[in-house]
Amino acid sequence: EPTAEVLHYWTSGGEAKALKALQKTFKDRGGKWVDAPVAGGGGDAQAAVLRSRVLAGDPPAAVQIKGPNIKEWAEAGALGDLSAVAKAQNWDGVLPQAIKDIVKYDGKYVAVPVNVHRVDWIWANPKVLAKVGAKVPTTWAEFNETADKLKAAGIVPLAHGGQPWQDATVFETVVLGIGGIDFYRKALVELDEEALGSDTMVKVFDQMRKMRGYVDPDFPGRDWNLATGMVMRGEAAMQIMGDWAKGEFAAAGKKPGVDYICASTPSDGGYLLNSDSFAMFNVKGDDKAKGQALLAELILSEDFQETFNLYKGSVPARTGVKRDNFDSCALKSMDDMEAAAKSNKLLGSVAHEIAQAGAIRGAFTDVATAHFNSDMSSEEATKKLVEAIKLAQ
Amino acid sequence: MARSHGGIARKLERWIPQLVVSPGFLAIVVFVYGFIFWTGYISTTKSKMLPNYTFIGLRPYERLFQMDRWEVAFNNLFVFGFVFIVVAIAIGCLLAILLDQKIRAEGAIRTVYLYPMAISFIITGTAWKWIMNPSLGLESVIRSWGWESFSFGWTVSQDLAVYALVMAAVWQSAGFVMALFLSALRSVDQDIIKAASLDGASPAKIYLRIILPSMRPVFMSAVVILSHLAIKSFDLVVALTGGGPGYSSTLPANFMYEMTFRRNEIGVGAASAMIMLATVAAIMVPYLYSELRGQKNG
Amino acid sequence: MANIDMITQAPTPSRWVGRLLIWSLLILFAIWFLLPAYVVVGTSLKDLEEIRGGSLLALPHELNFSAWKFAWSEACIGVQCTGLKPYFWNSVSMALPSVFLSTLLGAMTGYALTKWKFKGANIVFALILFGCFVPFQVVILPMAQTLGLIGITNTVYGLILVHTVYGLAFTTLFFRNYYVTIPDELVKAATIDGAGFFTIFIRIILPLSPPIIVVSVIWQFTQIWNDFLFGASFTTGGAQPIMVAMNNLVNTTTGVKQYNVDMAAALITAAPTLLVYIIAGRYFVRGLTAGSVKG
Amino acid sequence: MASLTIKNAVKRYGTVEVLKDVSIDLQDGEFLVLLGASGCGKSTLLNMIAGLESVTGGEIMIGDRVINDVHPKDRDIAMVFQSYALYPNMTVAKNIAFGLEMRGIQKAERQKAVEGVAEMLQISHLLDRKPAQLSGGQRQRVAMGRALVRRPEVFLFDEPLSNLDAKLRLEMRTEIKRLHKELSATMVYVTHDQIEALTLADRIAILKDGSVQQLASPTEIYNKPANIFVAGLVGSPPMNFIPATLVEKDGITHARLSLNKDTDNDVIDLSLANNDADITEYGGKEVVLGLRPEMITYVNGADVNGQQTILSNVDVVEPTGADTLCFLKWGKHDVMARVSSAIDVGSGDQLAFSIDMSRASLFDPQTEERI
Amino acid sequence: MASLTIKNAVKRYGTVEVLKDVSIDLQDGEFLVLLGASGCGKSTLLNMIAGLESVTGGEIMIGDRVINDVHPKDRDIAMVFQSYALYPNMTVAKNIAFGLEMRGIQKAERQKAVEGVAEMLQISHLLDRKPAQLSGGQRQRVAMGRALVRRPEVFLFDEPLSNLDAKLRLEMRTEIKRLHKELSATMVYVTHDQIEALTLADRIAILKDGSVQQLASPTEIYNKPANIFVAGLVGSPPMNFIPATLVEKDGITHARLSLNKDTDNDVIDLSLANNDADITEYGGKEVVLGLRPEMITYVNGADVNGQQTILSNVDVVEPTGADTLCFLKWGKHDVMARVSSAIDVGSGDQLAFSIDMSRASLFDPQTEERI
Ligand SMILES: Nc1ncnc2c1ncn2[C@@H]1O[C@H](COP(=O)(O)OP(=O)(O)OP(=O)(O)O)[C@@H](O)[C@H]1O
Ligand SMILES: Nc1ncnc2c1ncn2[C@@H]1O[C@H](COP(=O)(O)OP(=O)(O)OP(=O)(O)O)[C@@H](O)[C@H]1O
Ligand SMILES: [Mg+2]
Ligand SMILES: [Mg+2]
Repeated sequence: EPTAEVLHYWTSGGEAKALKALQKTFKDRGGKWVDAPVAGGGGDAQAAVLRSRVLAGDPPAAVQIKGPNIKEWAEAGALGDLSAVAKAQNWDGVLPQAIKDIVKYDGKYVAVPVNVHRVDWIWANPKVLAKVGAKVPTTWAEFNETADKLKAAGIVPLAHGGQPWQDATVFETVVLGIGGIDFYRKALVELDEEALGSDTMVKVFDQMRKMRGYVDPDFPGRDWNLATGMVMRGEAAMQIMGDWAKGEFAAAGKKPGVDYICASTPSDGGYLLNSDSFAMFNVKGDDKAKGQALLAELILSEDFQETFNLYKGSVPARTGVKRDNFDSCALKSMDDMEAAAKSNKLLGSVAHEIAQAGAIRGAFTDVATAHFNSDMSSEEATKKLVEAIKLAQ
Repeated sequence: MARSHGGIARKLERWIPQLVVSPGFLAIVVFVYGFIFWTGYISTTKSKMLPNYTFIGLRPYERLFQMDRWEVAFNNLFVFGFVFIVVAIAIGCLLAILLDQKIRAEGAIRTVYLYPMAISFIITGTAWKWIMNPSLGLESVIRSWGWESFSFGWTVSQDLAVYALVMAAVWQSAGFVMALFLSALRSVDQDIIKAASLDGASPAKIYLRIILPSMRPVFMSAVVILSHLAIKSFDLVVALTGGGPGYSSTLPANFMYEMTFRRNEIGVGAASAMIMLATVAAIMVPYLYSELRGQKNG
Repeated sequence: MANIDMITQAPTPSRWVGRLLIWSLLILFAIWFLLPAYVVVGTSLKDLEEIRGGSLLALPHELNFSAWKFAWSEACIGVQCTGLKPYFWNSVSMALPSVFLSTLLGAMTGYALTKWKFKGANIVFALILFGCFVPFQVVILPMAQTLGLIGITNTVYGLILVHTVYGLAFTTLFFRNYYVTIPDELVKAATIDGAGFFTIFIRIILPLSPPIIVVSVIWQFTQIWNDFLFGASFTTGGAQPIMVAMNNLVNTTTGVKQYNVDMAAALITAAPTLLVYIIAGRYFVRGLTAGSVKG
Repeated sequence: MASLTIKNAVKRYGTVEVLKDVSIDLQDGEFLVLLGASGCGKSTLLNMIAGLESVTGGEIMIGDRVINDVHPKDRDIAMVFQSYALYPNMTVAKNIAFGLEMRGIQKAERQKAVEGVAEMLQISHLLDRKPAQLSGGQRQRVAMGRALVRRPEVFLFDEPLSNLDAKLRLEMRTEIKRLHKELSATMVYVTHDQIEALTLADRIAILKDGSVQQLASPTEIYNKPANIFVAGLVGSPPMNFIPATLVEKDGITHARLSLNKDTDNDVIDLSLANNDADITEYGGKEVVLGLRPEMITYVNGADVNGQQTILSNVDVVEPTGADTLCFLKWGKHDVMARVSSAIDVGSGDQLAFSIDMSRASLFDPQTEERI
Repeated sequence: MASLTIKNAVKRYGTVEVLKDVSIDLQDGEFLVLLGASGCGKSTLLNMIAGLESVTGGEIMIGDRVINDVHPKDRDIAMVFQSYALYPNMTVAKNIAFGLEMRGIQKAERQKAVEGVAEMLQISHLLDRKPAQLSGGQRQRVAMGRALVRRPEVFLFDEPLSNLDAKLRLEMRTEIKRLHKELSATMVYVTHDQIEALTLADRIAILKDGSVQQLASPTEIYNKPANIFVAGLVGSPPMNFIPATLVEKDGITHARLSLNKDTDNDVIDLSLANNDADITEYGGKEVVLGLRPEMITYVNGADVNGQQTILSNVDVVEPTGADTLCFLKWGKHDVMARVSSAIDVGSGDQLAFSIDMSRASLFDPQTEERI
């Protein structure tokens, strides 16, 4: 029988529920699902487990990894080939190019994408904005204006959790907004040294310094969901966070458009995506190979894509999924993604390890968080960014 | 009575102690020193995501020392280690002395002081994070009681975050130090105290000038155990500050973990591990040497 | 007891001030030590609504044990919605053999090192002792490779091996320091009486060891029960120890947090070690004196 | 100026009465030894004098000042402990100076005082060492130095020599004696070594179960023990106790020892002519005859000073260097005698041992008191 | 059957030679005492005999079997330790039976043996107790019982009495002596208490720094010590050592003591007529005169046996019960004398003390050997 051991870090709450749906389908199709959840350790625990399993010569069949890490594992020869399934299911036809770039190595499919999260969202409390007569800002200048007004009114303009990845999330949306699509691609994707050290980057850091002023003093270490709570309760006006924040609003029974507004961060039609995927490792045994194929097929099936992304708050990684049950935010995300894909404005998030693998993402995060949490000058931060990225290459 | 004492059995008997020690010793040799050696070798290779045995010399060390994050982590180890050990011993000692004053409910109080040792920081970390969070925890509570200027924002301050770690670490281990000292206090020669009070020393002076200075071995035991905790502090950072704000409160163990497993820099991670181990050895080897020496002589 | 009390003669006012000071310090520290426990317990008894709304330090409105029940038997951990219950037994079946093995091995090693001093015994001991200071993060990768080589990766035996080995440094330290205080004459007398290495160990030395066995067992049990890193790295799925399951339950990257369930789960997970400390804590303190404090 | 008076002192721990109505009166400069078995309350009494234990009842006075409630440090008392109780973390010099420092004496003065005492005790070369680096005797001297340096009015010693070996003990004993002479301070000295007690004391107080059995000079304690307990405690090898009956013979009272278990015929009569015990009430009654081993001796052939003799079977002989102990059989009685080792006595010999009845003690078998 | 022979035994720890060429030959049933200062190697030698320490050089034989490499349990030896080394977790009965059990003796037989031994040592009522519940003397007995029960050929005792108080020590000493008589086993007994050595031993071996100084009977050791070390070690109070010059006077060799630091005129001459030292080579030379305190004494008025006398100033008097120690001044020499306490001597008296020169020892001042 098809068997698959699945190593993942979706261990609790909505994520686990979503995965459970997959497991159920898998089982119904006669598969044997061996669950291997590992959360904690700051999300790194799973990475440790994966390495020790690979070193022990006993890798799990499917592993939740994403972005360039997939390529690195493939380069190390650890991943199997899903081309057969892909061909049968016409993946080439239903996946956007940006996603295909992630899950393909050397022309072969080595992983299956599960979903797409948009990272560059602003979550705003309309009632609070209304207090100062403002709307959700559409340019960074407007953002600053609104924020100043809010601040003057004694409201925290930006709810933020001071963890490195959250700092980096805000940072990349600012890079996207201030620098523009091309700059983002040059600097953060291609790691062009000139772009990284340019005046534009200095401006980005200037904006970050401003943002720092819009954040309440107690932000360091705060979990993102607590920041979301602040927006929900009206203590803060906005939060910049990926679309998983929606789950928090939903859990509290809030309605989109009424109790909260989702809007993309100011940019020129850009779209920062974060996509989860399962990479298929080289495993011995027929049953395991069959398990992998079945799993891949199910994951990209329209049904599962719908169920899963409804639970998870994200949008499907493929086209052709029924839109009826998705909420307005999700629909906007889908539309924006399609538009961005067409105009080549679809970009991978760095903070979420899509555009860059661990080392560079780490260096990038280090500088972003170091700057945000100190009074480092923008010039110095720019210099540090160049150095750190060089060092990590 | 004389029994034949045949060669092999007799010889074997002579080697029994060594034989008994050997499984444990071999395990340690392989699983500690073998692994240290392995790590040492890896730290001179171009290992990235997986171990790779291509030798590249000391390049990973160079990169390591160019990283701001490492500098911060390494310095933190000393600041954290030093302050933690000093404060934990001071508080443990104070508690022991307080408990030594014929306290009625000693057993219960002792348990209260000791229980944090039983609990992993993965568990209490969240609680401390909340308590130390200015808007959720103690600061807001005390301000709501009217003390508006009260401030306890250690975890959110670049400079104080390390001390937040210290505080939580002390919380966890002060009770243990207390237990060590308490039992030592209980074995102090009564006559010395009598002699000192005849000499006219007040109770405070007796403790400060006579009893505590004479408990050197306990201080040493406490230092050893606490430094072991300091070096292994990992969960603490993850749970309490996540290394932040920024990376101002990361410790080498966290750095090593992050490099090895998150950033696909196994070579650099191994290099940082080697530096950590060398630091430990620099402190522990002289201590062990003098300890075991001393025992031989007396 | 370093008891200075007896010297002061009559109960004077200054003595009362002293007592007052002592007690207030003691209570202050007790509050400090209990604060996290209060937060954890308090939160586990609240419902989510209350947590989102109120102060974390406020008392729960009512005692609500539903989070406990949920964490114990209903919560989903990964795709299995069984709560912590099954993992609890995993931990037990891992911890008991490891504690037993590392204690026994430590006792034997400590005994051989002190009572049958051979050439280099001190060096062997010093080398073993250094094992106390190796951060576990360092050994994960080589350990994984080694376990793979032996073929016990992803099994409870692997974990038992790992915990036994890394516990050994401590147990050896405990037992050695304790056995140093047992007079060598006992072993000499027994040797003349005709007892050999193992007979002396079993008949003479072990019966004298309960204080230090208690220390070793408590220490090892706590360490092993509370271990997350090895448990997470070397086991997966249904075989995971409770600490890992608790983490899986509590940690979420992009999901909604249920703090009351998290705290209840944490408490359930910590219950055995807490219980051990509360029940045997006194022996722990006593044995510790015997074992690790010299002079 | 520093007489020490203990008046009806009582000490109770809970309901246990550890000291019962102890009264002792010491002249200035007197050397009192407290002698008694382990647990009889010696240390307790000393601690009460020092102020380290509270006084349950009675009074303790130095000079004519009642000091029951005075803090130890204000009593002008120094104490030397059995374990020496040196401060292990301080050098010898600091150990000695600590008491002065606590009393606020200037450094220069302290140093001078320490040097003076060190010289007197011949430990000047040790001043920089820690106690752990000293031998037993040296530690003892430092402990003494710590007491001396303050020049207190009363010195207390709690078994200060019991941790030393025999040779050193002898030396230190002489030294304490010399110091006492030099300082002429009042001293109270606890021991359970009777040789120490006999050699050092001006007076000895014998304690048993918390009450004083006899308080007298060493000679008197040795020669005229107040009761069987005291007689048995003091003297080594111990006094022989032999049941006897007082009989009149030729107008002289004799102590009659019956030698045979079964008959009363086989007897020895020892004349009490020269003995000064007041035996008027005991005619014909049973008594206990106390003879110290040295009162039973053998000097080649001749009687010594016309003493009485008993023909005795020598059972076991124990040479102890200068003297030889002989275990004699007087019928059913085992008796120990002491003979100079210059004289040859062998096991199995039958010799006439002479008895010095003039120094014999008599005790009432019921009350065990001296007659 | 159980003679014990130690032939040129050497023990080295690393480069330190702890025992140097020790040879001792013991008859079956002999009682040997090893006497010496702390650290001289007594325990080491005992441990080598027991097989608890390896032998670096030489041979150890029981009967005519070389046992250097025989396992302790096969040597048929029992040992009693200073700390008793009772197994704290076993009852007294189990403690005693353990050795038998290890040798595979049946339970019933074991029990009988234990009961027999317990009766002999009068500890039958203690058989069910644990060692912690026993007094010092009782523990000592149990330790002895453990050794006795196996009826070994050789008994080893390592300072078995040093933890007991004086009284108990005396008792236990007698008991060991009695046991030795009863069992007539070979015994080696380590002590640094010379009274113990003198009273118990058939022969005494005096050790210093790992080599035997003298091996002889107690009387010989006491009366004819082989060198100054032995003379000083044995005897309490210790022997007086006085530098003297041998001079011829009236055809008889005299030991001349000079009394004054500054002049050689002020002298005392003591005749060596009755002394059996071989002084032919020492005419006119310097020697050390060794006089034990009991050889210098005072007996009311008359000379004893026509001994010589010296008019002496009594400096300090120390009554020790039966005897009184007198510290005399002979010019620049301090000398200790012993007088019966029946005689009244006071500090400051000037009396003619008689000297028993026939028993005096003479030593070569260079080699410190007996002349
Ligand atoms: N704190 C206490 N509580 C109850 N009983 C006590 C206490 N201290 C001493 N005792 C008892 O008082 C008695 C006298 O003790 P003390 O120490 O004075 O004896 P000692 O004569 O000094 O004996 P030793 O020669 O052994 O030192 C003992 O029976 C002892 O058990
Ligand atoms: N294992 C060892 N290594 C090195 N030296 C040792 C060892 N054991 C004993 N010694 C040395 O050997 C010498 C003799 O020791 P031993 O124990 O035989 O003395 P002892 O005569 O029994 O003394 P005591 O009367 O104190 O018991 C001592 O100087 C001691 O320091
Ligand atoms: Mg006492
Ligand atoms: Mg010895």
